[in-house]
Amino acid sequence: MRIDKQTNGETLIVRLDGELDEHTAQKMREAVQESLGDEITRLVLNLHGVTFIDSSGLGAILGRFREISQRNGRMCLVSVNPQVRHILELAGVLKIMPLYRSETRALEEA
Amino acid sequence: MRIDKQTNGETLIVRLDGELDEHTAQKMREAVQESLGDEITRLVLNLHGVTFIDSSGLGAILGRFREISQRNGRMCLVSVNPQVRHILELAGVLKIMPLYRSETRALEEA
Amino acid sequence: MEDCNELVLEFVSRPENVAVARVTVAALAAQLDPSLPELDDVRLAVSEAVTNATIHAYPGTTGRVVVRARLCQRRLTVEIIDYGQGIADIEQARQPSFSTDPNPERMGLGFAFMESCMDQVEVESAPGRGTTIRLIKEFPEVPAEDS
Amino acid sequence: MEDCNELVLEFVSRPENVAVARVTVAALAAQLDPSLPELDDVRLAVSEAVTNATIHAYPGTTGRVVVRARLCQRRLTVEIIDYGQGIADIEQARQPSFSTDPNPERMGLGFAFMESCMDQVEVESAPGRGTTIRLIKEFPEVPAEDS
Ligand SMILES: Nc1ncnc2c1ncn2[C@@H]1O[C@H](COP(=O)(O)OP(=O)(O)O)[C@@H](O)[C@H]1O
Ligand SMILES: Nc1ncnc2c1ncn2[C@@H]1O[C@H](COP(=O)(O)OP(=O)(O)O)[C@@H](O)[C@H]1O
Repeated sequence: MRIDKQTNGETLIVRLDGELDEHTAQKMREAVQESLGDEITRLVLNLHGVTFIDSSGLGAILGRFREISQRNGRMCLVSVNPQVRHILELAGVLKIMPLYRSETRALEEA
Repeated sequence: MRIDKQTNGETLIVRLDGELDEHTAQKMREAVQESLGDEITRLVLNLHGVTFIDSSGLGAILGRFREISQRNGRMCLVSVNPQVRHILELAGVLKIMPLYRSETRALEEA
Repeated sequence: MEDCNELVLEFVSRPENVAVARVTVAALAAQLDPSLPELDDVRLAVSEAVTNATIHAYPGTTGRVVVRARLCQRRLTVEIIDYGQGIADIEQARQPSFSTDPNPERMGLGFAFMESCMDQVEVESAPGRGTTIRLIKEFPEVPAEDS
Repeated sequence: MEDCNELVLEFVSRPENVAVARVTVAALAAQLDPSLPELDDVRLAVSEAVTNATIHAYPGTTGRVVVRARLCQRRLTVEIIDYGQGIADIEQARQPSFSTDPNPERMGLGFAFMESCMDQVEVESAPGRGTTIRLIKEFPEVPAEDS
């Protein structure tokens, strides 16, 4: 798993590359925690490079959603591949988090 | 391994997709044999989709070269990925068979 | 067993090995020329079962995990075996959203995902006697192609 | 052995299983975040050794192949074990272009490729007593990254 991060004022953008399972979810968790300063109120999780997700990956995404919601922040997802989209839908994640096609879209609308 | 074949007069174009090893080399061998009618004097082997090759794959390529040479025909290769190129170079294959960037180039020049 | 192709993979229950098990079984299943969604189903089901053997079977420690995968005609059978603490109430464990793990990020969806991906999911387990998960999937015949 | 990660893969010597072995060992090696050429080296060396166990070890029949792969720090050790006919003259077998197979498409480059891909290649074999190939490769430390 490759994890890229970028902070823009109140927005933290996290880009993931690889497979999101128990092992890499742990890395994602740590990477987000590390950069989630008090000023951050918006988390954009770009899943463009994620080729696989299971329930552990799902749990890590929902965990970040819970965390940012607790501080009254928002979270959205960007551009997911078919396998990932299928799992997010199955678990109802897309009902609680908006999904955008691109980061630009996410930054404009979220 | 996916194998596509196309016959153009005296030219047989074979396009491979996947990994060329002992198992798939056997399939390639059979597929070429099947289409190598007496009229064929030129074999264009497109390796664009080949992501891996080992000595068994190499043997199958050289075997086709030997076969087409015996009937005074020619053979060339098209567009190989870095791993494949490295192996072809290591084994000296590129000294005996021309390599082209595209099928169009191969058909013009070979 | 006439024309079956079987493999056995053995490893230690570490999170980083879940990906290895997933990839190995997917490579075996690939011999059937499955569709991409079918292959994704196999990956997901194996991932869930091996993750369970990794996080639930040996609390506070690690142990051996065995994955036995078999292709017979167009049927894939995968057994994920651990020698850990076992499951006391299997019916309850299989319920969607049920998890014994207090961690709120543990979704309790492992078994639900296995069931949605495979044709059959069998669980053999008893407290102190380890767990065997058997996943079965049929791959319908596809029209013959040059491959 | 303190912090090693080991796996064992067992399968039948069929040509279609060479890809499974290659992919499994590559997935283990991927835990070191290797470069693409390093990973290609591992794939090729494993492919050659497992192909040999498939075509040379059990002439006219099939048999068991065991692949044992171990990561210790940044060293990968892969043993490819068969219980087949063994090699009478190991030194001769390792010579580039040497093959006992009359098939002209058999290149005799298997050992040469293993050696060009790995830091060390050890062969243990005797007629009638099977063959063990040990492949060893070190992965130099890379600058730390977010991964
Ligand atoms: N291999 C196993 N060993 C012991 N307990 C298990 C095993 N697999 C599953 N379980 C039990 O079944 C429960 C439900 O599993 P699952 O549906 O995968 O959800 P989750 O893994 O998120 O808890 C687990 O919380 C655990 O108590
Ligand atoms: N596992 C094995 N069992 C028996 N003989 C083997 C084995 N591996 C290699 N050999 C012998 O060593 C020779 C050289 O092997 P190699 O360099 O891989 O070339 P090739 O496989 O093309 O013959 C083989 O022809 C064979 O006689």
